[in-house]
Amino acid sequence: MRVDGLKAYYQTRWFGITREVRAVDDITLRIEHDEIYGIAGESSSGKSSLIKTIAGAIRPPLNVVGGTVNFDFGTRKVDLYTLKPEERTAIRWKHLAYIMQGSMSVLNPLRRVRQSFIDFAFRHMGMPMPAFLKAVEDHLLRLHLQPGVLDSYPHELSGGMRQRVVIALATVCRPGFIIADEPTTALDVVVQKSVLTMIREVQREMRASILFVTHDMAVHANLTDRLGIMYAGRLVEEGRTRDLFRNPRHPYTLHLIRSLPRIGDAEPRQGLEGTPPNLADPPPGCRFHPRCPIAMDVCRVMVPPMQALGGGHRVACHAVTEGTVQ
Amino acid sequence: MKTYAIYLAKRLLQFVLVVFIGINLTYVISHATPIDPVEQTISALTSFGNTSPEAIETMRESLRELYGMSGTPLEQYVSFWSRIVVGDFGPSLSAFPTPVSELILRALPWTIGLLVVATVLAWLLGNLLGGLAGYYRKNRLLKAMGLIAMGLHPMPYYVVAFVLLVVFGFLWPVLPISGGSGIGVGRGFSFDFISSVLLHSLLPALSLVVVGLGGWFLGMRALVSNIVTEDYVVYAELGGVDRRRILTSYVMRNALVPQVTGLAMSLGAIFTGAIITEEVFGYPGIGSLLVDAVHAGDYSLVLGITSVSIVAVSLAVLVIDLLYPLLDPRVQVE
Amino acid sequence: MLKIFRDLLRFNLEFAIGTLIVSIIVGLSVLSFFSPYPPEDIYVVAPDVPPSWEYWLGTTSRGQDVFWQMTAALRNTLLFGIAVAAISRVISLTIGLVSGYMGGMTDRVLMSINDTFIIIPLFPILVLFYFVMRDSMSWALLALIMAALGWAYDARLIRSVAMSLRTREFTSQCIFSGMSPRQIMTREHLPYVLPIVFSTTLNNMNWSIGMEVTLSVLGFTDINTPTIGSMLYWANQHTALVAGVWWWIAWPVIAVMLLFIGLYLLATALNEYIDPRSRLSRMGGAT
Amino acid sequence: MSGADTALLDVRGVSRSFWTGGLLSRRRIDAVKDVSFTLTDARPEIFTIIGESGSGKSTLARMILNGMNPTSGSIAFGGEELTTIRKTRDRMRFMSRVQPIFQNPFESFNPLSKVDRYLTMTARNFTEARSRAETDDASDRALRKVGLSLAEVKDRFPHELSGGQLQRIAIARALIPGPRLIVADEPVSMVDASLRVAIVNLFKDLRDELKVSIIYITHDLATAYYISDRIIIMRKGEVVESGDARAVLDNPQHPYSILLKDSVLSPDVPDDDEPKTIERDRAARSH
Amino acid sequence: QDVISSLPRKETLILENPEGTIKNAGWFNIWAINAGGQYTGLQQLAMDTLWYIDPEKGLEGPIDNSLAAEAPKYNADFTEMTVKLRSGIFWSDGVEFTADDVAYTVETQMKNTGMRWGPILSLNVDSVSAPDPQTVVFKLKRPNSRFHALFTVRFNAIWIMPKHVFEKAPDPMRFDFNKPVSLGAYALHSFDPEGKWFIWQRRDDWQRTTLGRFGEPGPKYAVYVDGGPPDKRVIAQMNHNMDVVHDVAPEGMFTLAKQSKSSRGWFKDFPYAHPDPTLPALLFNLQRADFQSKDVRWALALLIDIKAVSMASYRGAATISAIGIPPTGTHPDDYHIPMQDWLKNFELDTGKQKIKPYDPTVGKQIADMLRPSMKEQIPTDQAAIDKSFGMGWWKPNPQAAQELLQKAGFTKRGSNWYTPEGKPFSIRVMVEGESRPVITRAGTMIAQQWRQFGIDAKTELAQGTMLDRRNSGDFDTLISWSVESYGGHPDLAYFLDSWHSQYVAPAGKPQAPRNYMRWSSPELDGIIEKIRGVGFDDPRSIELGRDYVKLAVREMPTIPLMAYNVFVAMDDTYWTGYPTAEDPYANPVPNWGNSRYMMVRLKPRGE
Ligand SMILES: Nc1ncnc2c1ncn2[C@@H]1O[C@H](COP(=O)(O)OP(=O)(O)OP(=O)(O)O)[C@@H](O)[C@H]1O
Ligand SMILES: Nc1ncnc2c1ncn2[C@@H]1O[C@H](COP(=O)(O)OP(=O)(O)OP(=O)(O)O)[C@@H](O)[C@H]1O
Ligand SMILES: [Mg+2]
Ligand SMILES: [Mg+2]
Repeated sequence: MRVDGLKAYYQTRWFGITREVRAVDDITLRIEHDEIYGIAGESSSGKSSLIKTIAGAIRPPLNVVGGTVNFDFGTRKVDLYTLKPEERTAIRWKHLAYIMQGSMSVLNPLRRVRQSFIDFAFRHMGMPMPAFLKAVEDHLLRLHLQPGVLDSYPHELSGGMRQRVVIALATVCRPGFIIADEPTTALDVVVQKSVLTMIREVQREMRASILFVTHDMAVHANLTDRLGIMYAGRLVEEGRTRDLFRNPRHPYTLHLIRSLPRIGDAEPRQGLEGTPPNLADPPPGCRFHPRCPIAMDVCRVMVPPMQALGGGHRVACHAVTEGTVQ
Repeated sequence: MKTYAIYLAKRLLQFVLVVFIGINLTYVISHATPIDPVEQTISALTSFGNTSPEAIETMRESLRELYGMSGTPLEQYVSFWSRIVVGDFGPSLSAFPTPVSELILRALPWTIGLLVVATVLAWLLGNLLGGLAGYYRKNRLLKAMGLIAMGLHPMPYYVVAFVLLVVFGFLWPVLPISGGSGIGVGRGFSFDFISSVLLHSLLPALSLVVVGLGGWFLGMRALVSNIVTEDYVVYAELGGVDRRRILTSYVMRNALVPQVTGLAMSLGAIFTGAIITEEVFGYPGIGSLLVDAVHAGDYSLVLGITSVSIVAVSLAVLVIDLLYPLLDPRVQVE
Repeated sequence: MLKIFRDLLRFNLEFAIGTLIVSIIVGLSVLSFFSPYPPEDIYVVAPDVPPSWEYWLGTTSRGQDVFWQMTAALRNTLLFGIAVAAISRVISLTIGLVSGYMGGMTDRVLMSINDTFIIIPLFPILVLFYFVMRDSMSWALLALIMAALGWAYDARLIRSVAMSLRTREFTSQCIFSGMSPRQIMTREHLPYVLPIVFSTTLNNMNWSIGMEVTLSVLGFTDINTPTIGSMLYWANQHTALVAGVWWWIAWPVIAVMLLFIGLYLLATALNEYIDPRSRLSRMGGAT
Repeated sequence: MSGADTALLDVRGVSRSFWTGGLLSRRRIDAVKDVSFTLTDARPEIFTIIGESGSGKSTLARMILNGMNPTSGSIAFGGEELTTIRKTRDRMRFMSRVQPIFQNPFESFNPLSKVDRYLTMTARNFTEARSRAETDDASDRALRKVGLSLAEVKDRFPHELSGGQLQRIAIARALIPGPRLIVADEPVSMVDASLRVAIVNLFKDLRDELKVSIIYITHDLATAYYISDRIIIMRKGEVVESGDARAVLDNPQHPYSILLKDSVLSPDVPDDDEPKTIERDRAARSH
Repeated sequence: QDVISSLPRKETLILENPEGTIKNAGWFNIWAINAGGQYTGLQQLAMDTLWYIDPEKGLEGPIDNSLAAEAPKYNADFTEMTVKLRSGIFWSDGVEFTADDVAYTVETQMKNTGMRWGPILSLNVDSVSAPDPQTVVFKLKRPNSRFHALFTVRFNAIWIMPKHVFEKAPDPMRFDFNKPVSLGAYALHSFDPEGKWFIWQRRDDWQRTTLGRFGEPGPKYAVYVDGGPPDKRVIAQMNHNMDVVHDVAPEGMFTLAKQSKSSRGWFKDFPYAHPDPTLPALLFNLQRADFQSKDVRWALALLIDIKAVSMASYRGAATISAIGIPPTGTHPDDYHIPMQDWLKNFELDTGKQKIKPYDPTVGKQIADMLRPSMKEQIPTDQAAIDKSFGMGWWKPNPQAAQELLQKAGFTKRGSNWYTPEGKPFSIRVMVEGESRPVITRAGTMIAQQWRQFGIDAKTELAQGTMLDRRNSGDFDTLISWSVESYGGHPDLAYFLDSWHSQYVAPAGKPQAPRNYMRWSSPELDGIIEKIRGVGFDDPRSIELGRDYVKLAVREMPTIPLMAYNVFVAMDDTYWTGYPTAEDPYANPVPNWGNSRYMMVRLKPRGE
């Protein structure tokens, strides 16, 4: 999958107040087959917005302002935003599945889980109903869910189970590309771990690509192959997860990783000062400069370009470019 | 199942409570009226014809005895309740000695027939069209309907009924404007009778539907336009779920839940509707019976009618409440 | 507040139309103070004159100028609606907030009463009241009774908001700031339900005015006070419709229809303003 | 203040159960089962309660804050049984010594009120401060303890402040009465990593400088390890393990504690050739 | 479309039943208390009794011996009345009518004082006997020269019960008499259980009824229907769906006259309405302090501009009367015309001056006032004007009114009047509302005129409570009638007897009918007692009647206004030969018992 120069803004006009929130601002990235690509960043840095744009799940007020999203599903290559609506619908679930943020509420509360499966997946599977249900049950079993959940209403399931049902729903058609937006927040650590394990398992099995978003760095550290860091609507750093954790180059990434407390380590740590930027009126130049400990004059006026550092590691920081950092 | 029984019991208790409060309220109000049914009867009897004053006194005594209006207020209240629990409202005072229950039973089918049918029809149509209008926001026809509904909905029912009456009964006299069936049409399961009843119910039913429809239409449309932004609808759309399926099983189905409660509430308005509809269109039924009874100072009939309507409405609400868990599996016992 | 009003006016067509209509009506009712003769008087002008230059809206069979009659009627009708709305708002706010905040037994008792009021058939009760009060059923008394009967539904609405407010963290924060329940209800929760109160006010006015019109037309109120309902009452008394004095009926009906539509539009616009979700769906068709 | 050996908070065998469920399935939930612990006044500490979600942490916190009665067992604060604290005066006295901090900084303040109102109200209700100047002064002093000042906060609405600021204002407010105990229920779960550290650092300062005991409720083992002195681990309402925080977390004994610790994903990436935890699990599973 | 599909319209007469919807339609026992409808055709077509008296001329004179073969015969001291009955009269079930039926009627009701005429019969009758099938003898408990009036239909009377039917009922009070057996020329055909219509069919043996003497009744079917509100009745007649409308608002009548060629009223032209022998008046509650002085009452009378009241209430279509006798039937000849001179010379002392308040030209003034808009519809002939609009009335005289009020101790401060006690002089004018629109309008006008004079006057609507409040004396003033007469006969005892002070109830207690103003006057009592002593047809009773009028003018216990004009609208699309002012053979007002005489004169159109 390739994303080029993607811009998506929330454009709201409400009783005379026009606001443009630049939630996704000029983002370019690639995701290969059979890898998990993670996106991290502060709350409201535009992660969900990016993901919605990539999944084609935009609705007003979120509008795509520029850029392209291209998928390569092996058998066919598509540009999501030039596709006819019917074709887009056809691709969905068969090739491209999406796990929304807040997946607690994505299931119709008045429909049994079984019916949701039929609604979403039946027509893609091309098999008679009994066989289809069997396939679904098998799939659920793989996710350690009893077939009994099919007869439940969503509210009868615990958070973890619901989350797993949604994952099952997204993966039952074995799509080549899965987009997941914070599928494990709101789960406690024990459940979270098992869900993540499952995601990994499914991915490996299907050799699918996953775009995985969360602001929990620990999850990234353990799950993703590559990682992109977003700050205020921009991608500020990208690279192999291990490289990024070991050798973060952008001051924001650096700080993010340094501030993580660990069990067995009671070293004092420092929080990040200042407030996150308002995306309706982002600071000029590098958007991180008001909070950046090493901000220079150039940061205040010029947007730093993405700089390749080798090994797929890219960063957008004047300091790195000029070598003032490390 | 046990919890359902507890719920049932609680709901029943509430039902009894509401009925009890309601009937007491009407008892108190109706007994506070200065109208004395005996005097009322005497006035009616003597306003024509020659009756001497002494004769009136004799008559007053006989009537007082006949109407059973003796005893202290407390005794009357107790005997009222002891009779009412077995469904005996006593004889009507203005149609003595015909029992109140007989009068009510005669009137009830008309009211129920017309109003319940019209209310439910308005509900069904309004929700269907409103749901469609909320989902297909761009459809011209539905938009136009929305405008009409918007204009009609706030209108007081009387005004609408009156305008309809003028239009179809006077300016363009094609529909009967009074009565429940034609003059001289015999009762029975005959074509004549049924067609006559249907014809006579057209205008009142139309007025009820026109007014009711608008409210449901707008309510449903608003609900649906909220529901389409719910995560599960968005997700279903992203998942490429059949649009008709989304409309029916995701949008309408979920919007229906509050609307059913609304239906229960609007059943409460039936008896209000009954009075106005029946007065405007001269339709027979419980509403005109009530107005008559009030005019005649016949409080046993008034109490009978209000009690029946309170019980009926509370019962309707109760039934809908009890069915609610079927409609919405999420409902919890408090 | 003023800014919200201006924004609504500028950017919400419904609100603008509603405001326009309601201001016309209010304007008319203010004009009633300049009426050349008392509105109750009859035979002050030639009867049955159709709309003309001299009598814009015609005159009634009772020898009243429909225009001046209508201004007085609108004034009284509006005042009636406002009175009912104001009183019933106070009741529903009190009951709703207390019940929602207190919960428990208080809530259950209050809601039982509330449910009774929702369920009992209103109109028969009103008619009954008319007979108890008999002929001393004045305008103010009717307003009081209507208010006493018309709060229940809104109280439930307010209660449900208050209930959710109670579980919000800031309410606990208030408790631990040492605020008393009364302070919390009036200072912290009231602002939240005010928008609801506002938009239900308009609906309530619609309801009470409609009730008043209906009751008057059926002759169950004080017909000496000119209101839209009593105007129609008198017109019916004079078989104005079949007698061809259509202007006696048409103008008040049009006026009351406008009033209702105006109030309704205002209520919907406000509702929309309050509800954040419909704000979003306004931005462009959802599908 | 009470003597050195008086317990500040004494939780003895506290249990609490609820009835829940849908219409057709009703069941009892023992949210808290027989929990006991003691905090002493002499040695302020950060006492952490950790556990899976639904393990009864918040329920326990509410009982300590006297917002709910235990089904059995008792809680005493400063030697006084909480159940005896019912009168408004007693409650106020209790609240001046025990204060809460809530989970969601954005939710802890009424978006329609200015944030300094909470500070002022707390100052007025729990301290001697009466006049505007006095309350301002009290607020400012409290704010300075958390690295803010009244000038930054005055007349601002919650939406004008960042989550970190808001959470600090909430803490400042809790400090105004000069409490002995602060109960913080998941104060950092809604904020992102960098803010988290800032807030727990503040807790440390409170303990060390103001000698306030803190009950810190969290899911996050890492911050618990980082700041707490003692810890209890809860599961399904029961305390499964307790003791010195570092000791317990370094070397958990109870199977659940072990599972919990194992489930915590470490933000450390392993070496290139070593599989990640999740990979390990996956591999283990597929066999 | 046709209203009636099941009956041949050409043979059917449709009349309005002003009772509206009968809530207990299946009840025909008219002798029990009013459990069902009465004017559903029941009293008009199915019932019969001894005599009928017409408010107008009648078919063969105002008095018709119906079941009785001749006028009643009293003994000298009026303690016994003997009645000879007709023979050859049969009930609709074929049983012959005899004196036993009459005796049974009386005895049954005397036994059951809860029955309609039970109390009055048991008060008067000692015993009743039927010495032979054609003779009934009533022995009375005390002298009563007008006992026969109980069996004389003005509006209604004691109807004769079928002994052979009621005998079989265990309790005559709880017997519904469905289906009714009739003595009249019509028998019940069918009825609406909802009480909206009743259909009566001409008896095949109509000759064997008392109406048979006048020939065959025209309509084969007579249908009494609920007319609904006034506009619906007008619409119904315009669509030829209602042949006789009982009453509409004046405007409705004008509309019908203008728009429907086939409709007409009692008068061919203005004022259309049939004046009932009933006199709406403003009744003072004489037990209230403010109205105890006749000066106050006169003052209030002199503040009324009857022309405006006539316009406001009937749009001018009223027949005014200054005296307490309806200006209808034969009354003008007996009272109004002979008394003109007395009225013209009547003097009133205001305390400051003496005035002659009577203005004999008011009727003419009304006619003149109406003529520009009504053109040739308004008669010019003085006799016709007198008949249509009435003769004279009191001239408005605010100056005299002021003097009279001051004489009575009232004071004017600013523009408002105060009672002698210093309270604002406030008067509520009670009216009945929608059920009597013209009365309501008259009240509104009168209140306005008083208000303009500085009295706090207002109408008070007593819809549905009017009868009750009237009887219990719960009013200041009231527009209603305390005067009802025969119209076709000069005797006034019908109402006047009940004005005797012996019947006046103390304040707060219910007042027996007619003397609702609770007037007690020894002078009046004297007149009444004298009338009791003279016979029904004795010319002396007219003299005594005039004495009553003079007394009432001086005392002004009520302010007489006008005849109760009923806008009966008759449609001759299907039927011709209705009674009219030109041919006043019967009362067309269809709820009156004597409207039955109309049937024999009605002919299908085109015959
Ligand atoms: N519907 C909307 N209208 C206007 N602005 C919006 C809307 N939704 C989100 N935003 C704004 O867009 C920005 C990015 O939001 P987004 O949800 O993409 O963040 P995120 O990184 O996913 O945050 P989180 O970690 O909290 O999920 C935020 O500043 C947010 O306030
Ligand atoms: N008011 C209540 N009524 C019914 N059940 C309740 C109530 N409060 C809590 N519970 C139940 O008690 C159990 C413990 O809840 P509690 O909120 O204390 O857990 P927690 O440990 O704070 O969980 P989390 O980590 O999700 O905040 C849960 O199963 C919850 O559903
Ligand atoms: Mg997000
Ligand atoms: Mg919790």
